[in-house]
Amino acid sequence: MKPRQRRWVFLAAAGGFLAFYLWGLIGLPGFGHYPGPYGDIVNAIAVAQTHATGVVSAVNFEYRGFDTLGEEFILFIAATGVATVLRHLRDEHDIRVVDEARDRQVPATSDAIRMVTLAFTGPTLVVGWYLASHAQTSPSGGFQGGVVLATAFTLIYLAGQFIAFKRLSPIHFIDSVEAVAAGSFAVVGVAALGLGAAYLANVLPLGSSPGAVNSSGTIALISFFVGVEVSAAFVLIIGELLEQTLVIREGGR
Amino acid sequence: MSVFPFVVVAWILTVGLYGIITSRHLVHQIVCLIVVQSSTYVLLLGVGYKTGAVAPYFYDIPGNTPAVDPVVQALALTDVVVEAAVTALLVAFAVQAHKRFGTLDPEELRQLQG
Amino acid sequence: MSGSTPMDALLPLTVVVPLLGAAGVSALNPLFGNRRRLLDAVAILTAATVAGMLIIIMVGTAGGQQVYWFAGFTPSHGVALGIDFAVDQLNAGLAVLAALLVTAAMVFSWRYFERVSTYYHALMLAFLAGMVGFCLTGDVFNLFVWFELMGVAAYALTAYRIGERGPIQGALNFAITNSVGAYLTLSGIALIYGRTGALNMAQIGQAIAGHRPDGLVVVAFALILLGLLTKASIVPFHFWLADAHAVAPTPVCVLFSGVMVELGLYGVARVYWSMFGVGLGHRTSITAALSAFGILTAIVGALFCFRQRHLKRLLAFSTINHAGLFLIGVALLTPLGLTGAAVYVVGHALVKAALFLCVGIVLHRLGSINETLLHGQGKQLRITGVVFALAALGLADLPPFALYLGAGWIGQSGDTRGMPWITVVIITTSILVGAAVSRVAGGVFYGIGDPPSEDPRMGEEASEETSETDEAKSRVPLSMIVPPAVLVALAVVVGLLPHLGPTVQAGAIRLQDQGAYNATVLAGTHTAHPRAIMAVEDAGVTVTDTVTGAGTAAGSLVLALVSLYWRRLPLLRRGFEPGTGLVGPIRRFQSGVVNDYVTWMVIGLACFGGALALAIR
Amino acid sequence: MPVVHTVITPSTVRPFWLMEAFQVTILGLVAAGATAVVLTRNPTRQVIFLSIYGVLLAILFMAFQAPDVTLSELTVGAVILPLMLLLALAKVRRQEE
Repeated sequence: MKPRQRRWVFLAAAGGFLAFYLWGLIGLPGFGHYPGPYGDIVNAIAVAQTHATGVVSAVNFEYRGFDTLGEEFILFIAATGVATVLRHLRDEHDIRVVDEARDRQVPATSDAIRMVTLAFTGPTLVVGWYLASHAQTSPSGGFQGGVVLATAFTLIYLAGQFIAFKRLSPIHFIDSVEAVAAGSFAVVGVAALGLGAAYLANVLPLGSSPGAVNSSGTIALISFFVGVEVSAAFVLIIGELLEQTLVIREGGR
Repeated sequence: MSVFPFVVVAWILTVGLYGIITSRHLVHQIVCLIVVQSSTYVLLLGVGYKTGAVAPYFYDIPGNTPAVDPVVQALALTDVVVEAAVTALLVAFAVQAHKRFGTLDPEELRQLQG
Repeated sequence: MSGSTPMDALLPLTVVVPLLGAAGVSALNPLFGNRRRLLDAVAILTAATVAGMLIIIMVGTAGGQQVYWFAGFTPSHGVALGIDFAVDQLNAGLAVLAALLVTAAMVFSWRYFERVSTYYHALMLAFLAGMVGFCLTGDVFNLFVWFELMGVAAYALTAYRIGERGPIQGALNFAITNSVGAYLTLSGIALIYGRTGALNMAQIGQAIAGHRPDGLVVVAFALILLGLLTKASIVPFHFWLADAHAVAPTPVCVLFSGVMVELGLYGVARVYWSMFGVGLGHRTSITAALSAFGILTAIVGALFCFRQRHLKRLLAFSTINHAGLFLIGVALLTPLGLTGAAVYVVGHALVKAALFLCVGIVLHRLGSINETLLHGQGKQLRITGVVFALAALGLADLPPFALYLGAGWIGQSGDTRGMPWITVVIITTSILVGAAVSRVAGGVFYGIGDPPSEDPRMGEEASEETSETDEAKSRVPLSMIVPPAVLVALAVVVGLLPHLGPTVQAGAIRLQDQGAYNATVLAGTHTAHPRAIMAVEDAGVTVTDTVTGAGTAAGSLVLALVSLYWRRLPLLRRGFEPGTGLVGPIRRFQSGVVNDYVTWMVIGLACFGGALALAIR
Repeated sequence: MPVVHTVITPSTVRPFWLMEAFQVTILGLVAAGATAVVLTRNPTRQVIFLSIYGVLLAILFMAFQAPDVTLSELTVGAVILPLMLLLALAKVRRQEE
């Protein structure tokens, strides 16, 4: 189809689609009228059952923990896929990383920016760590924490320290860390099996009172592994993409 | 108000699809796919919203306070991860496509046909 | 927390073991990096272990459905709090098929790839985990999660050979179309959640049964189906398939054609019978709408297949043809139709996998995939030729390969639902597809007749197809020829199994009984099902089926010979070649531009939705 | 666009009225933002718009009482995704030089 033609064909079909979709959407109970029962029941029982005051984390890491296992592996496999697709072929040469950093076309990072971004790295790490380790209490969790941790590593790059970034994140090592973290999540579930409980059952002590940092058993543990996995995955993905901007000469087509 | 959020959902989805089919740049197309997916977050969270209810965190509020549905929020979180994963992979494809084809225009990628 | 028996513990492990395998090989990449054989062995062993566990589970489900609640959250008062696996014979069987094909593909890869990192193995194992999870889950959002894991692994595997242009474009088209489909599926899931407040399929089914179906239910059904039909490559959502198959590494193609596409159709069946069947009603309209898509798919796939010169594309279009036939079997909404589809899927997977592996051997030895160039070149590949020819005949429904049973049962079921012309569609499209594949068998491996005319555009594309391996071996390694031979033999074994019909039909009856599914999942009560009553007493294999199957195969052979000897036939119109008229449309529709593909998806969705809306108001 | 009507039920008294007005406003902004992102054809500018769109979505999720998703959307939608896309664009530009 030619672009113009396609646009008109699409607009006609999309009109039909939009009408159809809206026909379904107006059948919803109306905004603000969540009908339940799933969410209401979880809200009612989660705190007592799991000792986690953040019910979203309780759902993510316990009631629907198996979804999260799949989700972590989606991210893990995406990172593996990125590494696969961006791997270097024999006919591609990259000039040494050391040369590269000097050769970059961006204007040299000013000392002020360098100072500011490096100064931000520490707090970012702290925030990320806090988020990843407080899934059970407040609106946070391994995923958000992991992303923030990965951002901290990226700040090091923004400060113009690509070499430091490289040194902190050698691909194979990060890949291993990511795999170990993702695997540990799966192993937590297997441990429950070994104790005769169901897969991913919360077999750890739930802690004294809801809301404490050491409460909620496996929720906190899984959240921690997710945090490590997510931050490693993003560091890997961004590292691979960064490295691409450095590959100068390609062979082949 | 009762259907307005859902009309917005349908609009975001359709606009995103329009962007995909008219796109002449792979990065643009990937961004349009992100827009398509963002309609699902709004739909999920819109479906689980309760007027006047609080966020499902019972750290400093009594357990019987009406709270919005935590399940859709967990689903939306999963959805965000899926988005990040798929986008990462697509960006890698786009980088590789530019290396091999020298262009990012989907209309110009004509290796496969028939 | 429910107590669990060792048997129960196997259920989660079928997904967790391949996931741990994927994580394990990546975590130990310094160890595996230089020890290829160790890596291969671990991957093969993992896949085989999963296959073994699934076979035990499948045998265990003969007495009834197995339900497993993750984290021990059994439902109370009909409300599911957690995620469940609900396993019956059919979905366990499909998972077994997936695990067996992954094992075969990994064995084939033993000598096929010369340099692979741990990435390939991690991707394949995660792909397996996604497929098994998709088969077994009883939760609709969990279905989406495994669907995405399967998708992400499949996109990356398609682009595996990054040194060429084709794989990148194929992966892009694959990823973008399937992601659009997946997000629409997710929208449908969110819609139905907004109505029922449930994600468990049984609970959703119970919630919407007993009400008149309204817009929301119909739209949710259509949207959820869209992603599944895209994966199942149903016209007009099928365009990605030929592109992805043409470029993916051969062992990966085996999985794409053998199970991934079929999983999409399983998803359609699961979503219909566990969630929407009772609530939607209007069986006749749904049969009409879905079988219309199925027939269109079967015809388009068969015609495009016959015209192809690119071997992998030819097989890909043959898969599209079969996906259409399977959809017809599901769309009939009868136990016999579903039985036929299930047996057809198994037979097709084994035979098609063997065909792809043989093409892989051809590519490995002869360095080309262009039928015209390869004409007569494959004579030295004796065993490969025999395996390929047998598989081609099997694909053309020759008894005793299992496929003829599936075709026959779908046809019979069509008769009982007043659609006798379904048999006609099955026979004609099977003859076309069988003829195309037999033509390759006769031409490439035995040099019969003349080389088919060159298709310039396809020649150009195929010429870029370099060998996927480093050096051509002087002879075909055992690890490459044994898997296809075993798979073809298995297709015969399945076709000769006693009681195959009644057993599979018992599974089909169970899968289609929504009330019993709900009771088992939500309340843990088991329903005794009648043993299958086949249309005919003697295990369901009729003389008609056998004769029809043999006739189809004979028809394919005749048509193949005609097309090979076309230029020597005394015909009135010289210079005319069968199928030449198709080149234009193929080129126009299969444009390779993803923008077009997404446009077709929206058109298809608007048509499907419109048809459903008119039928169910 | 259909008529926007506010449902006044016993549960939606005063304070939620304000909340609803806020939600409608931000929903409108999100719809406009999505349109702007799609219609911006210059990829670099589009990525900036995507980042802004991510922030708008995050605010919307806050208004929907989903602080968890807000955090994720902020970190992923407004930071990580634009960063990945910008890196890809940088790579492409280097190649074209």
